[in-house]
Amino acid sequence: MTRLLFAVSALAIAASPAFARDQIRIVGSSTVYPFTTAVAEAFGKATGMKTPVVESTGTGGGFKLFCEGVGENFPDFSNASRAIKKSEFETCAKNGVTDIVEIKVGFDGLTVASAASAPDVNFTKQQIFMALAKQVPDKDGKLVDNPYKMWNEIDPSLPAQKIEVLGPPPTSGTRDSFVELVMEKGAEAFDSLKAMKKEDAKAFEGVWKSIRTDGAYVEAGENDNLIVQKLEANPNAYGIFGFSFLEENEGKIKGAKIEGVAPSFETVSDASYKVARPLFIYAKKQHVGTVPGMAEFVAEYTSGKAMGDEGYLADKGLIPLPADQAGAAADVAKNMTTLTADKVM
Amino acid sequence: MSNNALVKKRYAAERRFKAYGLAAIGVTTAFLLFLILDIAIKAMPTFFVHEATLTVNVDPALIDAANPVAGDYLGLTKKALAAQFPDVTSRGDRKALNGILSAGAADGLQQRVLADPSLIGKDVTVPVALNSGADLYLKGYATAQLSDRQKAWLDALLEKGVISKGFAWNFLLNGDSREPELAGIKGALIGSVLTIIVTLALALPLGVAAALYLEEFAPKNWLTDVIEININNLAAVPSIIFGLLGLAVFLNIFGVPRSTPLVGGLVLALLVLPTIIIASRAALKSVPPSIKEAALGVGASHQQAVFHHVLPLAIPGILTGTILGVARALGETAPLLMIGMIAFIVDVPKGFTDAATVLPVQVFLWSDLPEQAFQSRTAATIILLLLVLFAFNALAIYLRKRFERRW
Amino acid sequence: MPDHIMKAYDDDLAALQSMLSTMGGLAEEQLARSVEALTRRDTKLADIVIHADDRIDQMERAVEEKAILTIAKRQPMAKDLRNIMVAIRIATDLERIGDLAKNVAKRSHAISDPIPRRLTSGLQRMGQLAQAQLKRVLDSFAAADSEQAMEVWRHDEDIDALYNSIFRELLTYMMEDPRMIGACTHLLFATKNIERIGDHATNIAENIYYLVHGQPIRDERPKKDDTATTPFSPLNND
Amino acid sequence: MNDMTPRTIFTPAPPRIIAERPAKVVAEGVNVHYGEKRAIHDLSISIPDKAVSAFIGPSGCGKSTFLRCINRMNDTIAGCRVTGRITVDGHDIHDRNLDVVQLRARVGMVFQKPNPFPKSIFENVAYGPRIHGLAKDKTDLERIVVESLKKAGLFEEVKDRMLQPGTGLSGGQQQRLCIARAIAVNPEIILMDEPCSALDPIATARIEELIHELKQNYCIVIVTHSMQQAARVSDLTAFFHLGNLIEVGDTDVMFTSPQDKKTQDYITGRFG
Repeated sequence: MTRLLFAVSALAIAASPAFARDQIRIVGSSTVYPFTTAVAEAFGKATGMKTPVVESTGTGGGFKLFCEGVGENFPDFSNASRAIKKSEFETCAKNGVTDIVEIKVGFDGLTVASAASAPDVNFTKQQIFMALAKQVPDKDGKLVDNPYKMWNEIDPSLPAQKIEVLGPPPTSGTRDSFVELVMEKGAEAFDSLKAMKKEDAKAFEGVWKSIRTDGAYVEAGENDNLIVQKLEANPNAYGIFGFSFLEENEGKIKGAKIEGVAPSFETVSDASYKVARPLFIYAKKQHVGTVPGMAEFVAEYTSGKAMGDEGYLADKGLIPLPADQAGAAADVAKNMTTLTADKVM
Repeated sequence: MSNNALVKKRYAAERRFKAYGLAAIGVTTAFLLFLILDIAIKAMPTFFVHEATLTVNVDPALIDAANPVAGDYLGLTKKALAAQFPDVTSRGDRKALNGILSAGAADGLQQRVLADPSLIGKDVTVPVALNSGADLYLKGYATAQLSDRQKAWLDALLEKGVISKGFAWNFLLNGDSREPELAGIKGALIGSVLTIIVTLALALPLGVAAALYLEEFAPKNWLTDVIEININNLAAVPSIIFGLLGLAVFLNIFGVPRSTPLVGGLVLALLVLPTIIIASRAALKSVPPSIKEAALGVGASHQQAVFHHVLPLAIPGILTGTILGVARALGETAPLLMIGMIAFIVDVPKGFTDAATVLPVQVFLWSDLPEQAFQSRTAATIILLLLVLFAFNALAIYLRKRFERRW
Repeated sequence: MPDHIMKAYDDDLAALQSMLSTMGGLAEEQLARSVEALTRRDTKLADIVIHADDRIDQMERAVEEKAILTIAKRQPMAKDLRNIMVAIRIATDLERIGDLAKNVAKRSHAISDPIPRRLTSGLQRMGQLAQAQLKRVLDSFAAADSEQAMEVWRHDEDIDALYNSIFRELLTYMMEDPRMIGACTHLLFATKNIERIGDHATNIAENIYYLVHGQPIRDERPKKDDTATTPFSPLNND
Repeated sequence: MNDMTPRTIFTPAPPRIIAERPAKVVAEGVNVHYGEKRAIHDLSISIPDKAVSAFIGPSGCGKSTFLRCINRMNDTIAGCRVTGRITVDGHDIHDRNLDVVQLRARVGMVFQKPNPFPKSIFENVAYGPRIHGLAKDKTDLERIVVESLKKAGLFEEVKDRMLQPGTGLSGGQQQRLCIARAIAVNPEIILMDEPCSALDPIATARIEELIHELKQNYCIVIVTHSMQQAARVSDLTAFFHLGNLIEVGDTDVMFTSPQDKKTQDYITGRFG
């Protein structure tokens, strides 16, 4: 026993200072995770190199780790379901992570879905805002607590159903995207709120970011599979989750039209379905050469058989970039074009 | 008479109490059974898998004998499948037909050829993995992944006897994968074993030493009281805190490699240390003082009395406590989140410093993936984890019974 | 002395004590009656005395049984143990006293001839003296009073002295009138018996001392009965 | 009696046994405190060699406490403080140069409840000699074990099962095993703390017979609750009450004519 303990501690000491890494390490967004892992696996098989380790830490957590420094103890890639923020970019720079390559890999659609047996609906973003915001403007444009209980109170064309929407909790990146893509736009459809945006941007943000807590919106946890299961059981409810889950569970559930467009591969890809966000991977160029396989990995990711319209990532639910953007991404990957400060918002 | 009535009332109360107890046990058992049954039913599809047995011509044009690794084995396999359906000719249909194959369909063939390069140029009959959608369809589950034509092809293959059903060894022998039909728990299982070895190697000696010192040698003063209270409190600290501690200390200060069983074991050792100390102290305390006195009485020193007599007698109790503590560690996910063990790792770890994940984390990861087939893999992994935990608890009970002494 | 924790133990000891005091009373009475029977040569009274001796014998056995039972049951220690041992010994002494009294009473049958009154008066006085000693020693036992018991112990020499004088007197008498030898011999034995009763009383006194102090008397008892050692010469008699 | 003025009464004469045998253990002015509580008041006593001395007294009177002073077993109890002088063969047992482990080898101890180690009979007896290095080799160790078991009168009963656990023996056998274990380290003094209180009368009688035999070679001190036992086995009896040594004397005298009223009351069953 003592000997074993000794061996372990010796190992720990020996391992810490000079640990030569021959395996790519990737951190970041849980939304990008299913795609990056698929690429990692394909990369491992194709090259015979060690399969990269992909950690799901969330976009923010990923950047935190990514930007901590250059060296074997820091990851080589970070997945992100949004573009890097200025503050993150600056932290990176401060820690010596100066050469970052940003590669857009595709889109993720957000869907408002219901059980397959539910009636077809067509929501506008404004209607969704009215259904889910904590406070909505009344006839005079004054903010009041959300009074709507039924969909048809919002608009007579909507079904006479209780408003019941299952969605992710505030900690989720999907939730962030949802409020940005739907709620903000929905709020702007009101004149009074549009005016407010100009006068007091902070207060406006408070309005569209606040989701009602009176039971109409149910925080169903981070696990989208769970929401799918609940929708199957309850045809009156709607759920919010990523497009890949909709696709995988086709037949059980279906996506509602938003602004007249139903979510599908094509509509997201050609940007006619508006509730979609771009996904990125960020590479640490300074590691290229030290950690083997980085260039090959990026090449695999941007290759047609992965990212293309018929690629395996599409099978996994990633919505491919339009041809021009795909070409640009492949160029960036090939040249390892680093991100400059002026490109970061 | 009234006395008699009182007696009757008393018996009635006793019967009622018994009924409540039985009801409570019944409800608990029912819930547990329901849970396990539910998981077991969900897990069923994982344990069996459909494979097509195809005869593949290893075309030397596609497989270079000089460099067999780089050959397009998948292409060969696809060709072999196409040979089954000569009427499928259009490019789109061929693509749809290939869609029933797994991304790892050619893995078996590749292994055979790599092991025996003389096969190049010959016909080889190998099992070919189908993709998870096809497998689910053949098992009778509804799936949206397949078109009606694909379903028809599968039915045809089934009729021809090309498709057979077998035990899903893949699930036990493979590492993680993004393809559900290829994903296995071997990596997580080995990761768990390695992690627990580190945990045990660290927590057991440290815990026992601490317990021995506190119980037998430490002076009783405010300092030891404070230490004791803190150890007891530590046992109740949420496990994620240990993850944060591990991140701050082991990763950032000592630079232990991330995502490895070494750092996972270190963190879990911290987690179970209080449990082991408390259990060990209880075990040491339960050794009758008369045994120690007897040893002191024949002139053993305090240390001899403790190490020759008290500790050996406490070992069953210590082991029981340790096993229960380790079983808890085995089921932990939260602290590992912080130190990067929640990761997609394909390669089965070979040592304490290889990137690895553990069983509960595998459950956590798979449960979040969109593919239907991963849901059943999740359930199967839960079953496996439960089995391991049962085994641990059974071992604890066995040890307790085996070494239980009366004095 | 406080009571025993176990009440029945106290009861056992009290029962012994009361049996002994009954026995003592009986012995006293026997002594008084036997002397009276002899002096008056009242054969009827003598028969009563002879008959009553069985009672004393029975009681001695009862005391012994009770004592043995108490030892077996209670495992007495120290004073309790002495108490029981002493009870057995006192019972033996009392039984002997009873026997001796019976013997004295018997002799009233043997003496058919009238004997001079002055001869019986000595016997009577000795009887009274022995009776007094016996009573005192029994009282001191009841009170566990070793001082009083020692008084008894010291006064035994009075009886011895009286016996000496009666002994000489009877001898002289027998020499003067050989016809009286038979009666006088009987009287001589009777007085000797009473003297022995006195000795038993001193035995009891010694036992009381042991009971109280836990050790035997170390001094020699004053002896005044020198009839066994003094060569007798009637010619020397003055 | 005023508890603050402890005194010891000797039975009428100083104990005969002390005059006859050399004193093995002498205590002078011993006080024992448990924290604030004084458990033994200013105790002085001589314990004769090659004889059995019995300590009697009601529970909590300090007799066991004093017994445990003799091999410094009280050292293991937190908060226990012993003052005064205790000598064994004239050497102060609290002397800095005296190792307590060595002392305990010289002063063996047998406890109230038989407490054999949960090991084999052989190992139980062999343990002491082994840690003290008394045996030259394995055969020597076996000889010591057999001799000790013989001295403890247990050998005949266990010779066929030396490797079976000591805990499997009957209560009386276990206690004799403990005595054998104590003897095995070749002590000069054997302390027995109510050795028969957990045993039936037959087993008790065996132990008493054993004590009687052992006193030829050892100085034996026994604490007992059974006055009959003290009376049966001991040569010297000491009566303790409320931490005071009330009376010491030859056993013969103590149980027939104790001097102190407390002793009298205690041994006749009038308090306790």
